[in-house]
Amino acid sequence: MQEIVSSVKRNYIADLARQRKRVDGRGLDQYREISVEPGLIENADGSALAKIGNTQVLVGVKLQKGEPYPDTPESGVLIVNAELVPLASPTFEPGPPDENAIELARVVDRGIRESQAIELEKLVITPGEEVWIVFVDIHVLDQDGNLIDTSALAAISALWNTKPPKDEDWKLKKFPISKNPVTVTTAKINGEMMVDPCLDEESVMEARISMATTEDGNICAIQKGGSGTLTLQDIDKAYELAVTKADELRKYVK
Amino acid sequence: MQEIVSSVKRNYIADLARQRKRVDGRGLDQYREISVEPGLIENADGSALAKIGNTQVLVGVKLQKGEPYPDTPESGVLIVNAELVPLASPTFEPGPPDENAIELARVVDRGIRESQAIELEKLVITPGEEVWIVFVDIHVLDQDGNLIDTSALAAISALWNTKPPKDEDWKLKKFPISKNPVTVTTAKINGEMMVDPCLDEESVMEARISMATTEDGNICAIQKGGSGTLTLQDIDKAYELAVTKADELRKYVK
Amino acid sequence: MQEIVSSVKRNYIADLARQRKRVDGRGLDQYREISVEPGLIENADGSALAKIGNTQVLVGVKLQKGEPYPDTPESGVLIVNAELVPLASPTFEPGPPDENAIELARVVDRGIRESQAIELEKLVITPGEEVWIVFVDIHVLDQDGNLIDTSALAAISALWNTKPPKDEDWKLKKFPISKNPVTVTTAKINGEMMVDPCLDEESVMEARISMATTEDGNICAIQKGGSGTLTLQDIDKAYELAVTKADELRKYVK
Amino acid sequence: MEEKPEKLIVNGKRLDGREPGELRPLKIQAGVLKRADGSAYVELGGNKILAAVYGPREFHPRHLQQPTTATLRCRYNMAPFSVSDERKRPGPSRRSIEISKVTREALEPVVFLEQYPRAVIDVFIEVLQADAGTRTAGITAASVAMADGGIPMRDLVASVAVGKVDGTIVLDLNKYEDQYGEADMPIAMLPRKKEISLMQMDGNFTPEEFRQAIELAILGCEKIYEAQREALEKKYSANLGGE
Amino acid sequence: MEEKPEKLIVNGKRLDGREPGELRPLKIQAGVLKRADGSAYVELGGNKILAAVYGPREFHPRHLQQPTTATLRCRYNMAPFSVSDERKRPGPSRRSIEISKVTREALEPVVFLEQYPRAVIDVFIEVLQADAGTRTAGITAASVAMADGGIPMRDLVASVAVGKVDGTIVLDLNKYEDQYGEADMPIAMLPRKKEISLMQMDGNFTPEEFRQAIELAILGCEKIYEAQREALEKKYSANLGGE
Amino acid sequence: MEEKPEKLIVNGKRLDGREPGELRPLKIQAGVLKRADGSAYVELGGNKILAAVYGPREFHPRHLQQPTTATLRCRYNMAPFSVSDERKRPGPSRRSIEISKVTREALEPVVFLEQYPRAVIDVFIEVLQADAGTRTAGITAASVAMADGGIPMRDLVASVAVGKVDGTIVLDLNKYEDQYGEADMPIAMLPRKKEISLMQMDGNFTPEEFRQAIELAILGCEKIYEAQREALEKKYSANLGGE
Repeated sequence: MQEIVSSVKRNYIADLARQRKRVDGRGLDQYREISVEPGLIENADGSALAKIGNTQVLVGVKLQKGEPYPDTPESGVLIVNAELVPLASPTFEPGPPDENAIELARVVDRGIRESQAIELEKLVITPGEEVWIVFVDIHVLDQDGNLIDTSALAAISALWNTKPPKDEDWKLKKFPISKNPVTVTTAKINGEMMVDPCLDEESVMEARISMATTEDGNICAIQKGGSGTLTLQDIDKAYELAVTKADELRKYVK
Repeated sequence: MQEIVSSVKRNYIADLARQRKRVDGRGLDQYREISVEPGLIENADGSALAKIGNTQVLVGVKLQKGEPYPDTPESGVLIVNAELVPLASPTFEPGPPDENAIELARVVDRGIRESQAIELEKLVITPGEEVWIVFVDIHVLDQDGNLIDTSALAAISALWNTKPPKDEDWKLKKFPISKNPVTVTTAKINGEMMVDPCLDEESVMEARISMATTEDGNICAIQKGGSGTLTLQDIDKAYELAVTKADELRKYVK
Repeated sequence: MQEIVSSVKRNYIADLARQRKRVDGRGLDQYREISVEPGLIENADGSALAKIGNTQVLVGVKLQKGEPYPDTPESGVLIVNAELVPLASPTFEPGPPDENAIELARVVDRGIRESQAIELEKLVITPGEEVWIVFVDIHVLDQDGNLIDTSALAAISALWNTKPPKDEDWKLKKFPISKNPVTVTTAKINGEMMVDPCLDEESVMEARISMATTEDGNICAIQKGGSGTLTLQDIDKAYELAVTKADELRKYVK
Repeated sequence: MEEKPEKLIVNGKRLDGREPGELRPLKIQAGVLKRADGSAYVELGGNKILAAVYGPREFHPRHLQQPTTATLRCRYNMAPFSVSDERKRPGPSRRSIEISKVTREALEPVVFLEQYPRAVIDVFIEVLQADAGTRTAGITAASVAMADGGIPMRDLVASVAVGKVDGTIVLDLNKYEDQYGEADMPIAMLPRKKEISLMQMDGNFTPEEFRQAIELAILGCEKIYEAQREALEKKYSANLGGE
Repeated sequence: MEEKPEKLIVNGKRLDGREPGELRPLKIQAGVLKRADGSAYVELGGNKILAAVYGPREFHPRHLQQPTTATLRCRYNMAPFSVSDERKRPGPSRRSIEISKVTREALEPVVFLEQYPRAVIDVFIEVLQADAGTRTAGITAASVAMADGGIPMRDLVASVAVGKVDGTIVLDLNKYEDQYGEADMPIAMLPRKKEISLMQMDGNFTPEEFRQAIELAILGCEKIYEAQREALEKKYSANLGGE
Repeated sequence: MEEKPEKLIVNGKRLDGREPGELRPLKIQAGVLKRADGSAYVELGGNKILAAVYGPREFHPRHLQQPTTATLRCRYNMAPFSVSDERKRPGPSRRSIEISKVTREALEPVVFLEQYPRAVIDVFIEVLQADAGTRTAGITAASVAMADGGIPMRDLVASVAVGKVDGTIVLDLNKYEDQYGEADMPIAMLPRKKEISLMQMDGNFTPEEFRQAIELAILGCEKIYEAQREALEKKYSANLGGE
């Protein structure tokens, strides 16, 4: 995700930040345009294409039978995977997931898992032997910044879009999803905290912090990124933004 | 397989082609010397060493028990693999099969599979559970051009050489092979179509087209290669050569 | 393990060798200081940290249930693996084991296996189906020369330290180890044979020969290394040193 | 995949209602991605395919650079959720590596590679949903993406499969026809000169069927070509209007 | 892993006898390896962790060099025998790759990377025995190893996890608390400026719990920091005495 | 593999009729491949082994070049169908990586590497059929291939295994002896100076057996050496006659 940035661009964006302004004219607490299109992929059990600004992420969900983890014999399995395919950015390379793809998948995974959005205990066929595996595949199509929020939004939307598979071992009426966690990423540029960094902002930010919250305002997952630091005030600010913007994002789910 | 060619060589071969001549004096419809030696590898269930000119390919067949593919529970399994080991050419590199090795294996595979040369449905032990897997391993020993025809010839010869394995689960009298598909490759150089390109010719050809045909003159597999194009006349010519030369090649099988 | 050596260092060490002297003042038949600390890793079933001079190797043993090899259905399985983690030397690279790591693991493996130190036939749970697998993991922490002897010493010490796992399928009173093979490596520098080469000596040696012997003075494994040759006299000398120094090393086991 | 239907052609019509020489519903859009230098989206029946082009750009590592020409690289990839059966494991398969190679060879003849010595042009094809004929739809998409990205080209490349089903030569096989038919022949063509840049085949063709299939493929490619040009014109006129 | 205990906090004390705000026994040693340029060994409860630093050194391949700054690389790795359950297969896992990334980002803010343009500094963390909290103990060790190796630094980085167990906010989770607790939040801090360079969290925190947890983490990091400085002083005075 | 025979030596003869100090039937041919710079084919009992040499040639990537000497690389590889039991998966195994290393170290002492600074010489050994003793037969073949390719050499390298079977020291173990014998010791020798360049061993030797085995190995290598020289002379005279 690293892009080499000219110092001109760096100074320009930092100067704007000092004036609490942004390259595309947004307020510090303002997302770019958001849209979610569920059900695009009929071959998947659930899917959604989420766009935040020019960033586009397609998520597909596949339900398959398999073995449970040995330490959770009475629970279905959630597997989140992310592919940063080179179609989406000149800096993405073909090959196995690099640290950015792995971090992205794991951050999205934790938002879903820790909020207990999916009732995994309902996805057992034979305890200890056979369970449903929920594959959540994040396919990034156009990378213009803030992949974490876009991917988390596409993932939870795809899960809400998931239909029961045609299989006699499936006994539930619907796919057991019950919560609606969303993730809000705040970037720090020149000391200022701003939500939903676009790619240019990401290329100059000191750090970012992503917080997944549930409807009750509780936090279920956090990930700080970037090679700078955050003060305690920064973290407070990020939490405040996470809760208020989550309500806004949550409307796009389903 | 790409070799950098001096423009001198390129012009020389192209000029010859315009006069309907070739570097080694052959006619456009003439193969180099062909030989097939079956049974060289006693440790294999079947084997054959095929030579076309200086090109040498050794194919070994191994029969092993294993699971059928889920979508063909009542059929044995055919697996064709090719290794372009670096012993055979200064341009081959150690490592997993590259696109040339994979294409070679898949083209040979299709010639055998689509002609239904092997009666795979006879290679079932327990339907849906256990079948015979036919491993056809293409081991290229000396690469002087036209690997596709040499490999296809070695493969079908090795299959005709295959003996029943010593195993109580084997119930057939012989290895169930019944057809004799052969593959003929025609190269286009300076607009002229000529069979069995040698390495020098491959290095300058515009395109090649390989056609596998069975005894009845029907086509069971085609693969065009190279970064040039073929006209409809070129394809007609290639088909005509494929059928007439196939009869000649077929005599070397067994 | 290759390090580029200045010709100054090379000449200095070679000159010393001609005078039957060594860089650190030892005699040709003298090891550096040796210590063994067993039981350091409580999470492992057995472990030992061995030091020879500054070289440090930690070995952990894990016992796990698994399938026997098809050709030895009535025998447990021994698997020795070595990781040359980049923490231990500026020349070690992250990634899968290279030829040096693989050779190290296989030489240590042969010393244990061929001496029949572990009574593998006692490690069967259900013949042909389930046996105990003995994982011996060599983790090199500080590479200052003679990894083979240090690793072999740590490995046999860790095996003697191995306790029965808490598992109802384990029926033996103790881990079935009964022999005490040790490996002595002798390096040839400027024609002189000397035990326990340190890193500087390894970087200039012509060849090395490692011999594993059991208490009765019999040889159970040999490995010559390096790109030079050994005369028959060199080999005689190496054997003599292997037997006398083995008695010394063996005292550190347990 | 479900049971094999008893017949694939009933009263001269195919199971999805098409005539033998009819394409599935086709939609092509140019310029659908922001980061790529050129891009296109193709829907053909249930196929949903994105193609993007990057370049000409500097080629690393340097020792792979070709001194007198640009290098074209193609990567055909399927999303894990794109198939109707089991999730596809991410990463290249033997099949996708072969398709990437023949795709590159299908596109190379139209690109003026000699204009950019030492450079590389990358073509990425992502199959978001697969429904038989992904390789030909991918080539169709890639060629529009290249034009959208301003890569200098002699012509577009139009691509479609033909095959044999219940003994009838048909255009643009669907999933059942691909699975249960008797022959499948993907073809790519340079429409202006009627030259073939991709030809693969497996199954069984008599000589007459083979010739009939090629002729039908040419007609099919001409229809594809028309849709490709429309998509590009739409994009250009939108750009002229919009900017 | 054994059965879940009924309660993790009994009479205000944790199962291992600690107060909620108490660290496990901690031991830090600097300069424990010969070949590395700097090294440290940390024991925290049952964790046994080695860290080593190599560099600044030349960065190969050259095209990865950064013209105005050194590159910091971190590799977190677990020995196959380090875990109490099944042997861990050697080689990086998705978990260890993520930990390596956040470890690097936790350490980068303190290193004067701009002093060594084009160079690379490598930090290697080997978990010899794992007992919950390996990533934070690894960062603690790495920061001492860097200081031991003479890497110019603004400050040390002290790191520890906090969490929620039976509804109580606790410092430095042990294995049971990590497994059965309600939240886990690893934090790394630059103690002088009280700035956060690592923060991850999973579980469930109310806003109040979250703030309380951060405060406890700060206290914990300060204790860690003290032990780090002692270890370095001991090493320096030993060196002064010994050489 | 079949059942273990009750005895491996009966009336002083081995199961295949050989005396303890006798080689299996041996055939060596030089110059059997067109593309390679040098090549050789060896049959020893059921072993069928090809070796080829490429180089000295330019060494890529450049940073691996050695400024004062050529680099020798060796790759020992088994064809998937070469073994009598299950098909061998293609690609290097731990065993083949170790054999490649000791093969290189067995050959290095005879090559005048210093004549080609910065260059690389590649030796490829392909086991087409395996029948015990492939590594030593491979070294024997490689050394003939190098001579055939005109690589400047001090001497040939002759290689063979010795072992202990039913308490008897024997030359050139066959498959049963390798499987059921008590010791196996592959050796490679520079015949002129009687120096050892490869020695490995596993099993159990008393000191006396060990010395006896070495002596037998020397005799064996001398026979191999003779056959190597004959093969090269035959090739040279054929060349003189033929060209």
